[in-house]
Order: sequence, then structure tokens, then C-alpha cells
Amino acid sequence: MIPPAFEYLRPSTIPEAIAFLKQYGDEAKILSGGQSLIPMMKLRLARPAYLIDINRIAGLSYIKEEDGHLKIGGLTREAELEHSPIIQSRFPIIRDTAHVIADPQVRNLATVAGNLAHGDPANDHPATMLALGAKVVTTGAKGERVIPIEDFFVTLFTTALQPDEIVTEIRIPLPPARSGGAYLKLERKVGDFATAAVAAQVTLDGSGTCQHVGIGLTNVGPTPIKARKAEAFLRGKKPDEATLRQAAQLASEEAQPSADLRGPAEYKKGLVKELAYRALSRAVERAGK
Amino acid sequence: MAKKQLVRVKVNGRERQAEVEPRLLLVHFIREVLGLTGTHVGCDTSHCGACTVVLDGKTVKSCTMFTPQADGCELMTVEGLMQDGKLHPLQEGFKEEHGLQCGFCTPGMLMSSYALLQHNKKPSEEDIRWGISGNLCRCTGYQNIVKAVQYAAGKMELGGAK
Amino acid sequence: MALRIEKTFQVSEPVEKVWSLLSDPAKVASCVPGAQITEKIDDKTYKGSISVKVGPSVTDYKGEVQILRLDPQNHEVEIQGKGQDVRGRGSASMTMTGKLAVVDGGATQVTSISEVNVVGILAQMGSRVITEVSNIMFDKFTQNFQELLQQQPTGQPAAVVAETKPEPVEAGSIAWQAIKQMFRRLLQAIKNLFSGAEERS
Amino acid sequence: MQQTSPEIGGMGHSIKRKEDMRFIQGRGNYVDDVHLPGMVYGQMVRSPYAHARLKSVNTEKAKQLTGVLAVITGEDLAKANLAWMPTLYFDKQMVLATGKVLFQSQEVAFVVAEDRYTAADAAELVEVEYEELPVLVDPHKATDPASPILREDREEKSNHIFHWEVGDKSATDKAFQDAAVKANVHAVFQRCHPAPLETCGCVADFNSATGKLTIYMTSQAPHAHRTLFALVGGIPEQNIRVVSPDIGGGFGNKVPIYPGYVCAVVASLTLGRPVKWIETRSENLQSTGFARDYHMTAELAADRDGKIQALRVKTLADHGAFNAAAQPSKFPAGLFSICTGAYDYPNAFCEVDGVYTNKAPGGIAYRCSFRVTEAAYLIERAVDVLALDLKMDPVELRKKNFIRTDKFPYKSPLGWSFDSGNYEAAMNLALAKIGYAALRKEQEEKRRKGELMGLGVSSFVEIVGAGPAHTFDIAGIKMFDSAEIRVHPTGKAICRMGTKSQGQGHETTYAQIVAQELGIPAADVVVEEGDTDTAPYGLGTYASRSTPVSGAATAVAARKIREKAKKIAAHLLECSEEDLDWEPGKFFVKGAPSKSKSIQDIAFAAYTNIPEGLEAGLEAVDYYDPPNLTFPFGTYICVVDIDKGTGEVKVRRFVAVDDCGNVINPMIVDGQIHGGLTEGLAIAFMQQIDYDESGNVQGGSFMDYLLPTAVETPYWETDKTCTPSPHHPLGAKGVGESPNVGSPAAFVNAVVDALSHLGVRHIDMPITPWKVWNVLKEKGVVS
Repeated sequence: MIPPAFEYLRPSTIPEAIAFLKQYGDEAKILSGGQSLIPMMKLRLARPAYLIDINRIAGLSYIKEEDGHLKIGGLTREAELEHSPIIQSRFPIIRDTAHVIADPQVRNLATVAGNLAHGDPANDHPATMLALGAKVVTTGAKGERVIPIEDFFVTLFTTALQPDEIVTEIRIPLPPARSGGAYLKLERKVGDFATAAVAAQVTLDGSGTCQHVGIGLTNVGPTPIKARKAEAFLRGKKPDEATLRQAAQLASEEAQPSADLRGPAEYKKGLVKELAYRALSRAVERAGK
Repeated sequence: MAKKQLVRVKVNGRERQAEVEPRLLLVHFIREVLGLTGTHVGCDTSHCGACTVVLDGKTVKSCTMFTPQADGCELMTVEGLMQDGKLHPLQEGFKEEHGLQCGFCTPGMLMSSYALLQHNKKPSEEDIRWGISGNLCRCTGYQNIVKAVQYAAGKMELGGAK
Repeated sequence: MALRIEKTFQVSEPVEKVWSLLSDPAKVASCVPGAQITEKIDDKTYKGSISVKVGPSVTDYKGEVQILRLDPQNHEVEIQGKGQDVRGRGSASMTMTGKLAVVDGGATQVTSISEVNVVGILAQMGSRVITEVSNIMFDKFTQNFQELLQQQPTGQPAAVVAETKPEPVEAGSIAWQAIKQMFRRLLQAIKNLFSGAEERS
Repeated sequence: MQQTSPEIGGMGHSIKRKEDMRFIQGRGNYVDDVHLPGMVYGQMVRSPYAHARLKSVNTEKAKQLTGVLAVITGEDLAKANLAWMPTLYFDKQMVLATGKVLFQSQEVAFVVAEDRYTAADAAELVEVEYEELPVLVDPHKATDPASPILREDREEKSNHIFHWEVGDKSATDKAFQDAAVKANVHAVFQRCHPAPLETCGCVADFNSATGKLTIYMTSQAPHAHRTLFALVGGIPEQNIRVVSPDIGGGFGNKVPIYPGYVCAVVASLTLGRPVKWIETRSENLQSTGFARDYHMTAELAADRDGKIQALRVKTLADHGAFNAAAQPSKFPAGLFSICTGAYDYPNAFCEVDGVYTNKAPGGIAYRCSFRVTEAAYLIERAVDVLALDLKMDPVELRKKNFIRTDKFPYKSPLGWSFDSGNYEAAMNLALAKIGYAALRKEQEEKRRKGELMGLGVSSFVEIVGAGPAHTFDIAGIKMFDSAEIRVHPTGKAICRMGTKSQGQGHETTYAQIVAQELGIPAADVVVEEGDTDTAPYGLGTYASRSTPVSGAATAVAARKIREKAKKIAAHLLECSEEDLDWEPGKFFVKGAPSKSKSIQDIAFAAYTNIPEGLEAGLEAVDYYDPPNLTFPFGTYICVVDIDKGTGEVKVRRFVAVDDCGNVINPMIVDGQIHGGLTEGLAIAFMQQIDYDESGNVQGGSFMDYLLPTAVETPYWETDKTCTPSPHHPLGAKGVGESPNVGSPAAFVNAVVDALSHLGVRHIDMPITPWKVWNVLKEKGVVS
């Protein structure tokens, strides 16, 4: 309940923040939304000597369409995504996702960037970003890097983010016409991790065939999972029920869940199969509109 | 001992300032430094929402924020709801519709409902249930809290209270 | 919480060569990342302390590593590691049994059966990821073991390893890596749990 | 009963709650809001192990930290003979561990520092050396020779605590031999925790100048706690004042005395400064009074036509490391013998064995009158299983076996005398309200389409309001309760009770009772509880006893006042008492209503114009000893839809028809029912305190101990029938716990009903999506 003592640093620019990171190394921790770090510190499972509060760095909070991409700033809060008109109209899948993250108070502080940088397979945005083929923009001592999302998640709680880097932007290619996506999550209650969740994004061509397919899985493996087999299977096919069921089956085979209080591994695989089918169906339906 | 931080906040319209240890949780600053004990602590993992306050117009869990993070911000707690001796329509609603029993979750519920009504003047029952989904209540089963918020929404539409 | 992790893999090396490795706790333990030995109790027992520091998460452990059983006839070895969190918040222990079997063509099948038990706050808060973490850890172990095996010139007896004077500390510190690594992974996991009951950033 | 005007606001008026004004302004006064000059803070050091030898406790480093005032260990307490304290049920419990620890998060040391933050830092510096011991978590293994003996302090070297049985075994066994049909169910009522939103805590303030110890604490029973502090601590009782300020929910969690309270008191006595101790949520879930953990088997014997002939119940009770059940001393399994339910049959036999395990102590009554929830759940499950075996509609089977109205007062085969009931009326209202027949049709059609929908019925009977003093006592103190009413000269009044509200609205409902009996507007009546220096002695609020006992005391005290008022009225109206009639608020001369004196006039006269020979003042006290318990009942019907793909259960509708006799405040009663149903929902589908094989608590924080939010909670449809209690002065019965007692069976019965055509007879709570999915998989519904 009571966190250990730490020194508080409040940079007002990115270079300042990175300088602090270099200076204090792994003694320091970035404080962005703080909605996972602070509870950890309160239970004294985390005890950084320095907290670098980046919340006062200007110009990192935005949602905009620019040169073929949707760009989300590194300090953009979940609540901002949830209520953004662009998101609601063009990226219902992101709205779906933001809406089921934690609870309203947490979403007012929590950031998308942190949700990704955390590298937790149970977080919701990773699957969605995998489905959307997003890119993570990081800024560090050596300058800016643009990392394709499928290269971002290394292993459990480990990402491609370097110790002296900060996630400054997320870029999502604007989907062509006749695209749609959906995120479906089963949680024990509002605010819980997903028992399992599936993100699906599809683009249909004129004949109603799946041109592009993106499928991401939440909390069913050591990292967020891109269901490549299912994607490949569906590409070039008409998304009728039988086909979607088969794709869902493939997706569930790509899941590698382990048992916990949310249920046994077999159940979670079954859940992926069902949620994948439903998410794909909704994505196709939205793409048709 | 970590370097103390000077924190200036506007609390319920009043400027307050104090030198605090960086690790001081906002909820302890509010309760023990400012002496505003309406904001409560009900858990240690950021689930219950009893500590909910409005920070620059948005609800936050004050048990999951360090006090220096609020420096320069405007803070509203349950004690700030009443305006010139008049109950806020939400306070009235909670009383009229029996939206509270033990009263421990009530300040947090009021803050979440307040923020909800700020950006959604006519919330549906579902909107309200999702709007207070970050606040746990053990007594009411939420049903009368929903009614209380609807009561306030109606009242505010007529009376134009904020 | 208790876990049982079984890993089986084949190596092309002859069983005696593999045994020379498997019967050497120092070598076995070197297959998982490192730690500090403070004291050698006897040929089979080491005392040590571990300061596990992962991101913002720091925990200090004290404990013991012990060879419980060494059976050259059947090519079986049993090693146990135990550690207590000095902040009094729990303990973790691991008992690993290694077995060898000859398979056709002179290759060797290695089986490791490990019982991991975690007690205290990590087990309370960590059930979500402990299984995951342990699996990753033992995959890493088998991988390292195979690599180490390839580095060994064929037919070199374990005794020779002794000549290259493995300071108890040396040996111990390697032996300690197994446990340290386990705690490291667990703590990393626990730390991250607090994306919490909710995922936050 | 005479109807009062809305202005007076007696029985039956939904007047708004008097207590709300302070709460909606954030001006409540909970324990953590108590701030005294010079106050310091206590923090527990707890065991990470479920079972371990305590080798050493080194407090040096902690003591060296600036701001640390004291570190208390079990050894320190042992010197003062305070290392152990009695539980409320013939056992003792370690205050701070000595020798060994018996459950994870057990109290080992108590750090006191100038502020919370320093105390938390210091707690980490206390070095404790443990030697881990084999752990016993499975109650079924408690008596295995192979299992470790947990309680070395006890004479009896066994983990078995008690065997208790009631009923006629041989007659019951015979009935089973002769029975045409036998049904049985094994049901585990999982360990859960009341988890009131405010955790437990206290501020102990010993004034060395006056020798007075004031303890502000989260207590549902302040008077009993004062006496126990006096007996255990050896402090003269007149020098102890226990104050229960506003309480943020109790649900049974705040009945026992916990080590934290004792340590705070010891620290304050030692330091001469006020010491505050407030639990964290995790500490609350992991170490304070849990509930349930009953492993039950019920068998029903019946005729082919469904007439029940006998019930046989065998139960294993897991009490954790200490038997800290808070219940009447003659009842080791509480009032579990209410398990015969709403049904009329001649034979029953019930036995319960209690055992120790390496788990947190307790066995408290979680929104329930001592194991009544377990009993109601068991019989309502068993009846449904019997209906399945008989291929009979569960409603028809219940109606066939209900105790008929002409049989009240009904003597149950396990010895209770049910005061009054009309079970069929409540059932019929519930059936009509939900449209039972139509729903059954819908279910048939759905089944043909392969969709899963279920209807769950629960016709529960409660036993509350303990209790007659000849049978009921807690730790020896008889279970009467009290009320004291003083009417001021201007006709306003103050009442004080031995109970303590935790959100039930006593400040409003007790005032309504006074309004009903004296005609003084409820608005003019102040109700005070929880200060042992001012309130009359009582056993406190739990087991739905406030209205049945203190409520009755209030009515009787008011009637004593009315008797005296009548004398004064006669004096003022210059007539004889016989000539007077009463209507709420005034006495008037028979046949001449204009010749009257209001209660306010009379109150004024009681201090200004007293008749010869009558003593001044207008007040009365009553210590009420109920002649019997009360037996609230009702029928709940739940409709669920099951998502075959995910195993999710959706509660589509829930109708609750309650009968709690005469109602004091319908608004408050509905609120109580909404809350209780929500807790029932949580127990049926979400809440569980589980332990892994090493004794690690699973569900020890709100991360995994799942409390429903507004999103998971359905809309509750409520209604009432009214069958007054014949022996209660107001005909009231108490209601706070009915929904929590009656609803779990309705939820589970609904889920099982949805799957019964697949051959499913029972699923243990909490019914999670994966459990349902597993069943569907077994039955080949999902591939």
C-alpha cells in the first residue's frame, strides 16, 4: 500500500528524458500513465530509485491522419482514443479495444504507448496493432527508430525497446475502402485481463474476397500472437461462415495458452476459436458497410 | 530521504500548496495534508475506485498517482460538489433514490457520475453502468445508483446545474 | 505454487560424454544465468545470496544449492536449489532430476524433470505467469545445455574440468545461476502483472 | 397496526435516510478519518508461509529507522500473557506468532512509527527466520495420519475440532431404507470473504492521565468487544470506551476481534499515544474472518409422487488455523440445522465435523445468520436434484412439500419452531411475476434449436434474530438487545441502541419505530449507536438481529413511555386513563376527539406539570429477550442464457419475492435486497478465496477476488408478500440477509436447469465460464 521512496524527475523535453535514462540506467523508470507501475510500487514489487515523469513533455498527445497513416502520440490516453471521432468512424477495432481496457479512471491516465511498451501478452492493444500492421516509433539517444509491430514483441514482458528509448508514436496505415475490424475480449469482469481476446481486421475487394487479413491474439502465449496461418488461409477467400470457422480453427491452433485462474489451456484455445470466428464475422460485416 | 517537491494545486476552487515527499500518494495528500477525508481508500490494487477524484476534468484514482503528478492541476473532491450551500443534483439524486447505504463508496461514485454527466447529458442505463464500472459498491447492487444518476441528469437538464 | 516441468531432447554425443556434463553441478547450473556464492559448505552444498534486479524490481534472496543424488550407473543426478527473500516475503525452490538414455546410433536422450515451488507474494500475485515463465526458463536451459555440450571436446573426462581449478565460488556461482534466473524471470513476471488486474501503461 | 401520516413517518413509509446528508457531502466519520493529536501508526509484519517454524524475529534494523517508536513481537506479548487471545468460539488465536505460523499472512510482528510511510518502511526491516513445514490445505486430509498436526498448543493432538449432530438418526436411516426414491448431491460452498469496502481498523487511545482507554474501531458489536477487552486485557471495564464510528460495510467481517486491534491497544498502553492501525485490502482478504468453506452432502428420501420423507446431511467444515467462528456458543455449526428448508417431512439427521487447516481463521456469518446460507443453498440444490430424478418440475415438487400455512407454528424435525409462513403465496407471486409457464415453453423451443436457457427456483427459509437468551449467547453473553428512548421537553427524542448500523439505515428505521409507537415525527428523533459510554448494552448488528431484537426493544420502550404519557394526558385532560384513546401522536377523550393532548404537550408536561406521585421525565429503556427467532422466507426465480461458444452465463431476469413480515421502510428493504442479491450473484459466479497446495492464497487481492461491477450486475425485480411474525411486537422479521441466503441456489439451479437435459445434476460455485465450457465439452456440445 505504501511505495518505497524515490527521487522524482520531471523532464519537459524528450532529449531531457533520454538524458535522465542514460544517466540513471536501470535505476530509473519512466512514469507515463503509471497505472501498472504505481500499483507495483505500492506492493513493493517495484522500487525504482528514480521516476522520470514524462507527462509534462509537450506535443506527445495527438490522434491525427497524416501521409497515409493514423498517428497516435506517445502520451495519448486510452480515454482519448475511446472518444475520438476519427477512431470511432475509421477504426472501430481500436474503439472496441480501448473500451475494454481496465476502467474509466484508469483509461483517463493509461497510454497506448505504455500498453505496447509493457510487452505484456495480456494487454489488449498489442493484438489489435498486430491485426492493423502498426509501426512503433521510438526515440532514443541514437535518434528515431520505426519498428514494425511484428518485430516489437520479443518475449514475455520484453520488447525491442532499448533501455534509453521512449515510445513516441504509433503509426497505423490507413485501411483502404471496404475494410473493417473488431476486437472481442472475454474477461471475468470489467477491469480484468482477457481470459482470451481476438483482434481481426479485414479488407474486401470488389468481389467480396478477403484481400488483406490481420489477426492478433491476446493472453494466449508468452507474447501477443499474430495468427499468420489463419491470416494466410483467409487471404484470397470469400469469407463465408465455413471459411471463417476454418480460419478460427487455425487461429486457435496458433495459440499457446497456459492455465491460470482464468481457466485451463484447452478452454482458452476453444475460446480463441470462438472469439476469432465472431471477431472475423464482425470485421467482415463492418467491411461490407 | 528523497528530495521534497513543492506542489501547488487548486482544490475545490481554493489554491493549496505543500512540500511533500515524492512518493506521497495523492489520496494521502488529499486526506492527511489537506484534511479532506471524503475521499476514501478501499483497496491496494487500484480496483475499487473509492479514491476517485476529478483532476483537470477527468476522473482518476488518487491512490494510483503520486502527489507531484498533480502539481499545477485543478482538483475536485466530493467536498467540492455542493455549491453555495446547495446540494448538487447528484447528491440530491443519491439521497432521493437511496443510492447509498454504508456510504463508503459514495464519494467516488459521485465523482465518477459527475464526470460522466459532464460529457454525456442523457446517459442510458448502460452508459451509466459502464461509467461507474471503475467504482465498486458492496451494498446497493448499483440499481439505485443508476436511478440516482438518471435523477440528476433529469434535474440538470431542467435546472442547468453543472 | 508447484510446477512440474519435463524437458526431453536428443544429442548426438555419446552418453558418457553427456554424463560428464550432467554429473557436474557446476556445468549443469551454468546452463542458466548467474548469481553469487558466499560460501562452500561441502562438495555437495553451497551457500549464496542473490540480488535480483529486474527493471524497477529488486529482490534479495539467500539460500542453498545441493546435489541430492548422483548415480553414475543409471546416469541420474538430482540437484536442489532453495532461496528465501530477505525481505521475508517468500521463497522459491527447485529440484531438478537429470536422466540419460542411450538411443540408437550412439546418440543420447536427455530428460530433465524439474519441480519448481514458489511461496509467498510471488505465488499470490503471480499465478498468471509463473507457468509461462518457467517454461521459457527451461527451454533456455535445454538450449544452453546443448550448446555447452558442443563446446566440450569429445571424450574429455569430468576430472579434467577439475584441473582447470573450478574455484568453489566459481562453480557455486554457476550453480547459483539456475535459481537466480528463475527468480529473475518470476520477478520480471510479477512486476509486469501490475499492468495489473487491469492492463495499464 | 395504525397507519401514521407521512409527516410522522412511522412503519411502512419510504422516508429518505437521515444518515445520507453527511455521506453525500463526504462528511462521514469512518475509523481512518479519526485523527487525534500525537497519533502514530501501526503496521503488521506477516508470514509469507502457510506453515513454518518461527526460528527468530530480529527487530533491530527496524528499530533503528528514524521515526520508529516500537516493534512488538509474539515474545514481547507472551511476557504480558497476551500472545494468544480467545476467539469467539472456545478456541484461542495467536495475536502475534510464537513457535510457528499456521497460515499465509498470519500476524508476526507489529511496527509502530510516527507516520504510515515510515511504519511501512520499517516493517520491511523486521528480519524473520522461518523453517518451512508441510502444509495442510485439503480439509478431507485433515484427519489423515499422514497429515501434520497443526495445533501443538492443544491438548488433543488432532486437526479435528468438533463433531456435532442433530436429529433422529435411526428414524432417518429407516426412512431411507424404505424410500422409493433417493436423491443426493455433494455441494461445496466455497470459501469466500465478505470484503466490505472499508477494511478493518482502529485507533487505540490510552490516556495515561485518566487511565481511560478509548478504542475507535470497525466493530459490529462494540459492547461485546469492550467486555472482551476488559476480560482479556485485565483493564477495568469502566475505563474502556469502544466507539464504532461510521462503518463502511460489515457483512460479518467486523464481528470478530483481530490481532491488529489488540496490537494497537498494547502499543497505545506502552507508548501513551493514540495508535492507528488500518488494514490494507490484501491483509483484509488474507487474514480476517472468511465465510463458508462447507463441504456438504445432502440426501433426500421421497415417495414416487415426490412427497419427501427424510433428509440426511453430512458436512465437513474447514475452519482454517483457529476456530474463530463468531456464533452462538451452543451451536458449533451455527444454525445450519435450518437445512430442512421450507418443506414438511418427519425425519432429518444432520452431522457436521470441523477441522483445522493451514488457512486464515474464521467461519463468520457473511451476510447470514450463522451458516444459514450454506443450509438454504444445500436444501434448495437437493430439492432440484430430486426433481430431476423424479422428472418433475421443481416448482411442482416444492409446492407438494411446502409446510402448509395451517401448520404454523411449525416444529421442524431438527427442532426449530417456525413462527409463521405462507410459502406458496410467495412462490405463486414469483411465478406470476416472471411468467414461469411461458418461459418453460420458450426453453423447450430453445432446446430444440440447441440453445441453452435455464430457470432456477429457490424457496428459501431463514432463521434470524438470535435469539432467546435461554438458548443463545456469544462467548457467554446472552443474545438480548436493547433500546433507550428519551423524550425531551419540546417533544423531540433521542434513542440509543445496543446494535450498530453498517449501512442498514438504523438512524432512519429506528426513528420510524419511535414515530409509529409515539407519533413523534421520525424527523424529530435522533438515533445514536456505537458508543459504549452512552448506548445501552447490546450484542450488536449481525445475523439480521437489529430489527427482530433491538427493533422490538425500541417498540417496547416506546410503549412504556406511552403508558406514562397516558397518565400525564389523563392528568392534563382531567379524566381517567380509561376514558382515553390513542392515535399516533395524541391521546383524546373517547367520543370527544377535540379534547386531546399531543405527545408534545405531554412531553412538556412531563418536565413542567407532573401529576402527583409520578416521577418527572419521559424516558424508558428496554432489554428485549425475543421469545423465538423469526423466519423470513421468499421465492427467487432466475432466468439464465448460456453462451455455448464461451461458457458465459448471462442472467436475463431475476425476480425476488421476499416476505419479511411487516416492513418498516420499503425503500430501505428494497435496497437491502438489491445489495444481497448482488453478493449472491458474486458468490455464485465469481468470488472465491482458494489456496494452492503450498497454502498460497489465490484470490488475496481485488485482482483475483472478483467483486461484480455495475456492468456484471443485472437489474433486480423485487416484490413482497407479508406474513407478520406473531411474536414480534411489530410483526417484523428482518431482511438484510435473505437475498444473500436465498439467491445462490437460484443462480446455480438456473445454470444446472439449462444443462439438465445433457445429464448435468450439479456444478460447484463459483460457476465460471471455463467450468461451464468444460461441462459442454464433456457432453459433446462443443468440439
